[in-house]
Amino acid sequence: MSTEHTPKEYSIFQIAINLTITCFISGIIIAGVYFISHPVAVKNAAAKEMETMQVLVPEADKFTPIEGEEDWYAAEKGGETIAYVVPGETKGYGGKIGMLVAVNADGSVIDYQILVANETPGLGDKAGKEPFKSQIIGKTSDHLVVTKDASNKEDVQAMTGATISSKAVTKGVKEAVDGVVEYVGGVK
Amino acid sequence: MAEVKSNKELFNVSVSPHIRSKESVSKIMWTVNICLAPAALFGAYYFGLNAILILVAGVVSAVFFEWAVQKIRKKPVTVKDGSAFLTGLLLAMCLPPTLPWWMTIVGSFIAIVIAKHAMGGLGSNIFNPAHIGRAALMVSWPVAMTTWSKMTTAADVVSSATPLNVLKMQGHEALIDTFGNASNMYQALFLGTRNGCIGETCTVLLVLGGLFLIYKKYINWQVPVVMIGTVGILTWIFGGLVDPAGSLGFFAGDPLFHIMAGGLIIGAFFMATDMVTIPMTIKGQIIFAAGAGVMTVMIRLLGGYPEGVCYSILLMNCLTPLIDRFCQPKKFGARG
Amino acid sequence: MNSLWSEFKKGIIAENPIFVLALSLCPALAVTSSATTSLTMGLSVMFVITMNNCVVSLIRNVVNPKVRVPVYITSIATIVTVVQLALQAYAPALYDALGIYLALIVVFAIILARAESFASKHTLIPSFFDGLGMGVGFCVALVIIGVLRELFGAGSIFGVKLLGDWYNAPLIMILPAGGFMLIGYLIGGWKMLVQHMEKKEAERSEA
Amino acid sequence: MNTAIMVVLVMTGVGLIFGLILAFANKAFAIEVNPLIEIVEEALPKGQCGACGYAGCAAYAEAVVLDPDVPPNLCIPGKKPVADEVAEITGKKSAEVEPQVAQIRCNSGIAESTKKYNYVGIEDCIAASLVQGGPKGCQYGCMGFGTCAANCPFDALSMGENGLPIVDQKKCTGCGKCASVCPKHVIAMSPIGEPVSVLCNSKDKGAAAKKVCSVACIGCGACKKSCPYDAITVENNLAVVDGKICLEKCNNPICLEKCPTGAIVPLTEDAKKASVVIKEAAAKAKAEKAAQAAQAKKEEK
Amino acid sequence: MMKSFRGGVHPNDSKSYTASKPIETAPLPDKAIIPVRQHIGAPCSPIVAKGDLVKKGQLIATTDAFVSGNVHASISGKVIDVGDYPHPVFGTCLAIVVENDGKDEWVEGIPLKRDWQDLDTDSINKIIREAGIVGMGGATFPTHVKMAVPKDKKAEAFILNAAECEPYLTADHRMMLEQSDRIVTGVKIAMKALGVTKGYVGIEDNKPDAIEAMKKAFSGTGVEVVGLPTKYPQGAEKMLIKVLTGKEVPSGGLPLEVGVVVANVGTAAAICDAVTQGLPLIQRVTTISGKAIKEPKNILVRVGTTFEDAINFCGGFASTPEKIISGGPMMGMAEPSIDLPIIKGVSGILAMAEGESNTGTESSCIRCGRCLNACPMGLNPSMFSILGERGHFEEAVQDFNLLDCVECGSCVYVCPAKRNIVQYVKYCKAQNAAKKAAGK
Amino acid sequence: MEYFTLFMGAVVVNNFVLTKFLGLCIFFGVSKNLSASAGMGIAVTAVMVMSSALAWLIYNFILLPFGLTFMTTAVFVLLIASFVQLLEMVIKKYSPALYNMWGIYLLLIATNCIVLSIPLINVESSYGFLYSLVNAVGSGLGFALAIVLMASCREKLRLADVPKPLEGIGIAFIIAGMLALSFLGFSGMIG
Ligand SMILES: Cc1cc2nc3c(=O)[nH]c(=O)nc-3n(C[C@H](O)[C@H](O)[C@H](O)COP(=O)(O)O)c2cc1C
Ligand SMILES: Cc1cc2nc3c(=O)[nH]c(=O)nc-3n(C[C@H](O)[C@H](O)[C@H](O)COP(=O)(O)O)c2cc1C
Ligand SMILES: Cc1cc2nc3c(=O)[nH]c(=O)nc-3n(C[C@H](O)[C@H](O)[C@H](O)COP(=O)(O)O)c2cc1C
Ligand SMILES: Cc1cc2nc3c(=O)[nH]c(=O)nc-3n(C[C@H](O)[C@H](O)[C@H](O)CO)c2cc1C
Ligand code: SF4
Ligand code: SF4
Ligand code: SF4
Ligand code: SF4
Ligand code: FES
Repeated sequence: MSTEHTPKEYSIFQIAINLTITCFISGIIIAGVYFISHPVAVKNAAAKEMETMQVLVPEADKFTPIEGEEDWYAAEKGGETIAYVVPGETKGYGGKIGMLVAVNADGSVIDYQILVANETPGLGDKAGKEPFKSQIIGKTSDHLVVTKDASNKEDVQAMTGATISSKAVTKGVKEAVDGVVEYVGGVK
Repeated sequence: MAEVKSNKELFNVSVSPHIRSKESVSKIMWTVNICLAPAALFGAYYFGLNAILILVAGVVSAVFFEWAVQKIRKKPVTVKDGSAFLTGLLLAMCLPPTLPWWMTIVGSFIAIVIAKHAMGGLGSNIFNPAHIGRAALMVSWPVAMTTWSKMTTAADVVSSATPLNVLKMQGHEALIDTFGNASNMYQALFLGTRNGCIGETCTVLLVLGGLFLIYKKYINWQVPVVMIGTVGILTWIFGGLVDPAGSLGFFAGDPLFHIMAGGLIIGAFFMATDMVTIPMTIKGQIIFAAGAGVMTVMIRLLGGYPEGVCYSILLMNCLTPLIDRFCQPKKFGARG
Repeated sequence: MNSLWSEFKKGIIAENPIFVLALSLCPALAVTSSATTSLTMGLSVMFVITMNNCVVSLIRNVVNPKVRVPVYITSIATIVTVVQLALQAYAPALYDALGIYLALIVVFAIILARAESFASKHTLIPSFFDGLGMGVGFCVALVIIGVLRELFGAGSIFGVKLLGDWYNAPLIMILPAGGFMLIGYLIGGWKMLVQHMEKKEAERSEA
Repeated sequence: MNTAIMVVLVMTGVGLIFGLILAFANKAFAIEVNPLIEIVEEALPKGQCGACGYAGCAAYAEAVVLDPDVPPNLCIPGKKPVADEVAEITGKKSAEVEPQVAQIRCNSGIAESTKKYNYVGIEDCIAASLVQGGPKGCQYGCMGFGTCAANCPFDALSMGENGLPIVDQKKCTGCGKCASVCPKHVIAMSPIGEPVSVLCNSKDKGAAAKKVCSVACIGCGACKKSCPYDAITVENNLAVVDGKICLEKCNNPICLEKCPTGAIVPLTEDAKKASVVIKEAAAKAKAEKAAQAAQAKKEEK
Repeated sequence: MMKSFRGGVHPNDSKSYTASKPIETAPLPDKAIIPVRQHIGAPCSPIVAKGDLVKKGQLIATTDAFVSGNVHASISGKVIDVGDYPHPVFGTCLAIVVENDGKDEWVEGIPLKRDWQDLDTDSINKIIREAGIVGMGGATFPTHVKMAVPKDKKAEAFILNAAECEPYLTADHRMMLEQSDRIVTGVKIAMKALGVTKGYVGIEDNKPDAIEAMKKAFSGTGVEVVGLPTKYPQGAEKMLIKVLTGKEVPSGGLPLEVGVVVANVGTAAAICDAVTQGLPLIQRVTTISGKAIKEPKNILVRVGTTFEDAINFCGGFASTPEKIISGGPMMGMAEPSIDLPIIKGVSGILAMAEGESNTGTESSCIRCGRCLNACPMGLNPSMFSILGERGHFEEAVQDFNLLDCVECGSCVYVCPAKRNIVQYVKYCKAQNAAKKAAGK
Repeated sequence: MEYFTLFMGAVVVNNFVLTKFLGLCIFFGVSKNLSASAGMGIAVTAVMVMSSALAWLIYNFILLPFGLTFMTTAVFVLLIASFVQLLEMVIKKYSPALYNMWGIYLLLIATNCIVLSIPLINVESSYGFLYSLVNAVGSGLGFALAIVLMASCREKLRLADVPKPLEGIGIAFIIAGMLALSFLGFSGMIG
């Protein structure tokens, strides 16, 4: 929709250079902003992760990355490892659910937090909240199974209308717990 | 307009033909209402007070919304033709008997105002209004829509889930257990003494109503036969494969159960036959019914919901304009 | 001055990018299940569109028509990337909430459309107001949708609980289906509003 | 720092590569299109009314750009500004476009006309006209089912209480769509501001016309005789006013007073006023004459 | 069981009013209004002027156009006017008005005696043309045109259309009972002219006496008399051909494409009169019926007699009629008055009492598909009404074969929403024709 | 089987238009008539597959190794815009008939969410090359399905007495809502 009425002729070079210059300038701008913002972003992200872990394991005073296992942390209190914070991932009703799970050395769940999820608000997203959460806390791998039988008090009761999310979250936590148990060497 | 009152001295002049059959839209609609009535009354009796409340709320609100929309749009009010009554009735019949009555009203608002009149009113809607209403309630309040009361009238069918739900979650054996034995189960399904939506349980009354409609030629027999047949055959073949208690192999399904459970009978006789939302030619209707049958089975066996009739009909409704396009009647004297 | 005001105003009501022009509809559904994300997205787009209009109106005479579209898109992409980087660094929570749609601002048709149909023909000042108006219109539309969906679907606005526990929120409002239908009716309502205003305008000019 | 340099490098590289590809493609795949078409289309009012004689605005845009014989002023709704713009874009000369509005050449509402039969059927003029010519007594008159109003792309017509369409002169662009759909050809396009017109379409002989309609033009020619500027012609038992002549010359519409049935009607405020004056004068003259006659009689006695 | 055609409807046939009434001859009118156009095709021009004296059977209007039908005086007397008069089909039409002189004299030369066996095809066709014979089944298509088989086509069979599927009408029925000789001779002549040996007579099985009579009359002629299932529009020629021969006339084609010529009972009788006695077509049998008629009758009436005269002969009105129809109730035209002349194609006049004819109030189509199932032409009538309502007539023509519609009215009859489909069809056809004309 | 699940999931269960709100501009803009929308569906699929392939290569061989992932958006959009423009020129030159059919939509594709988001999702989820392509084909066909259904519904409603203010885009949204409601029937079926 250019306003000139007669099309002009341009050489290949003219056209190409036009876009190149634009991109060059764009690159400079992006690079500049990146240069300033990137360190901040990295710092914030790290701080946030620490914060999350602190919430999960409030007693801990330090979190140290565990070597060999990506994104695993050992929660330490006074230099002693009291728990492990490990990432978990499963597939729920609305797709991927990512979470952080804090596991005791004895293989019981301390707490967990859902970081990324696309579960239905009001239904599946209750899996990260009470009262569902308190069902999971304290359980060990054996009892991290979802049941719909109301009389079964041992296992995890499915949330009404959101069995899929219940199962998914429970499975994610269970896998994290199993991982920790294996890492620690089968401590029971 | 220039229309002066018709003048007795002058003759009426219109284009031929000058005689018409006695069928009318309201006659058809009210007949369908009457054919549904026995099953609805049974539901009211069997499920008790709240069910009655839902039925009344559904019908009254549907009629009211239709009246209100037509008043607001300054169109001739046609609530007397019974189509809104029918939509309200069908909607209510497809709701669980424990639902709070006001949710029914929300459902009929969506059915009448959004699904029917936003698209231009009777005859223009693409989707089955009652099913849109039900599907909307289903996503809005999934918990309320899938909560079933414990039955009080018949002592031995105490269960808080619908048979299909039990089948999906616990398997066929558990299902039969809830009824005691297999013949008890079929009897309950046939007579309607089981858990389920208000109007969908009583197979025998629904079939009788449907047969009357077929006799009156208000619906084509092919539609319910093909839809029910497809579901029967497919569940027979594949039904055993997905039992939660472990695969039972091919041809191990329970077609009779699948046919009478859930909303298939009411769906096949009364909702897959809603002429407004299905293809016009017989050929198209058979495609529609077969497709709806396949979808029903897919949803029941593979999907997240225990019951699939409502969604299968809606999904086929989406395809109806396309089917209509490709299934025009064969014209007389077409070459080749 | 008057004409600048009208450049600004048209984008808000008479040529509202969402309700009237029906451009950039994806975010209108995807990020509007809460009022907060709607507002953030609205402001981001407002920033991008205004900035881009300015940039385009400045460079319009040196851009070769053969590569006009790629050049404009580069400009948009740069601005969006800057926003992305900034949000990631300074408001990570919002960055997460907007998800992939933040990146998709690049392709929101309304931005390129304004660049092509307005900024590339006008000078800086009108382009700025055009962009701002369109951006505000976009933002207003998003916030309206977001507020309604959050209010009905969760009983709150901007996360503040307004309706009490008695309110049994219908989930449909925050799901695709309800979003589509709500916007459908809002578009209808907007049309009536625009017509009403035009009538008023006509009456006024007559009087 | 490294990353930053890479950013610039990659961006520039990408720009260079795509730039080169596009530039090269531009040469290799160049074809001629006339960019003017789009520009012209942009300038048209997009009523898609077809008044230009083409299948819509885009079709006219294409024709006017590509065909040197197509004049730039065919868009009637656009009036002069659009014609000028199109002319400028295409480099053609823009002739004057005559501003026109629709005029309903039948003044016979429900009260003034007779009915042939009770029509039962589709409320549409074209459909009704297929049924024994339509229910109106006069076979030339407006049937009042409003097909013209329903087809006006600019919403300028509405149906009045008496069953005749009313033209909103402000909205009417003169596109002529209504005239083309009216099965009775009752609507004519006439110059804006025409002071008087014969609002009748009947080609029936006087007596026949009079029988079915109380405001019919009976073709008596009284108006024609009275008009000092020869603006009126009578053909097929129907008087037709040439509005342009009246507009230019006449400010004393004497014809109004001469019509025995009132088929000739003042349209503008001025004409209405003038008509009142004329009528009053005529009445006065008549009264005077009568008085004189009475006087004379008296005197005779 | 007879093969049937797809679709069709079963309206109440209402034939009992007149089925058992023998044909009565109506008195001559005081003046006959004879329109110059009583057929499909070119109008004739008058060849007499006001004041001329004419005799019965005298040619008074003619034309050179091939597709047309000569017009003859139906009574003897004086031409008192040549001018525009109301017409049952065209609204108004140029007509020649003859004042009866009461003598009822034939013009010179007729009746004559002629042995049809001696005549060849061309001379038979010439006689038919001169006699002004047009189809009396209602369509009034000039019969000589139909009989003229083009070189590249060959007729294989002749079909006598005696279905009379329209409710109320019994004229053909009575003719078959009372005038079988004329019909048989007419059919034989037509078959000779066409050079065919195969003939069929198709009669709906609600007229067993007529089937009986025809079987008797046609015995030994090689003409097969077939009782057909009673179903409207059994008498539509394409349906009739399909049922009798199993062949489908292609869309847009003429019966001759499947080697068939169809003619109505009245047409056959007229051919007989013309060929054996030289009589032109000046009278016809028609049914006057309907609840508002005092004494419904089948009458033999001269062309040009007004509806009013014919009705008066049947005792006048029993009650104020709501609607006057020329032809049957399914395809006939509603008329605004009874000051209309009976023309060659008027097979019946119906006066409908209040409530007898019922058109209902139109509401929106509910897509019930009844019209699709009723349409004998295999069309989708609901789309005609919907597209017509929105003005998309081109789409109706191109995508939905609107032009194949024969306007039989079956779809309208069954429609529960009382859609005026036939009117929409006419509307679309008219618009389409106008558009085509404008395009040329 | 994995590919099949991914494919079916993208076509119906997680239909991008009806559950993820992507590509709505074309979905509403070009669904007024059936043939145009079918053409558009094919065009989108084609562009999506080709640009997915290119984008995957660029990402995995340039951006990822050099740690430039934050520039993905900018590079991809430039890639798509140029690619689409190139395609437009080629088609215009060699098949004017094809160009007349969907040339006008090509520019729309360049600024369409779905075309950009599929490559983005592919690389973000670290899909392999073939997996990315299957995802692109599935998503494209899902888009085509949705737009064809939409167009057939809108063609039907063109003849209906839809309330004036809702005519056009408004009613299209309402239909889309109902389509989305119907497609919920597939939920939980795959993945
Ligand atoms: C709109 C909608 C959203 C849903 N969201 C979820 C969800 O987030 N998580 C979930 O487990 N189930 C969800 N469901 C329900 C499942 O599809 C399925 O019905 C349920 O998991 C069955 O479990 P129940 O036995 O607890 O009812 C949703 C259903 C609908 C209609
Ligand atoms: C729907 C329809 C019904 C018809 N019914 C009859 C009928 O009952 N009897 C009849 O003679 N012709 C009927 N016709 C006319 C025939 O199609 C055909 O024109 C006629 O048989 C030809 O003979 P004719 O030219 O001698 O009239 C009908 C036509 C149509 C379209
Ligand atoms: C323009 C035209 C040409 C016709 N030509 C022939 C013809 O050559 N031979 C023939 O047998 N019938 C011919 N017909 C007659 C039709 O086939 C048919 O008999 C007539 O239209 C009346 O049929 P109906 O009463 O069923 O409508 C012609 C009809 C029309 C309108
Ligand atoms: C046989 C038959 C079945 C019907 N089924 C339904 C139905 O399932 N849901 C509904 O809302 N209306 C139904 N109707 C009523 C009517 O068609 C409905 O209100 C329209 O869909 C509204 O336009 C039915 C009508 C008939 C005659
Ligand atoms: S005579 Fe003239 S004014 Fe009267 S109805 Fe006919 S056209 Fe109209
Ligand atoms: S002017 Fe013509 S189209 Fe308009 S209402 Fe009168 S007859 Fe109908
Ligand atoms: S009138 Fe036309 S569309 Fe209707 S049934 Fe008869 S042939 Fe078919
Ligand atoms: S019979 Fe009437 S209501 Fe039924 S589909 Fe046909 S037109 Fe529509
Ligand atoms: S905003 Fe997503 S396609 Fe336009």
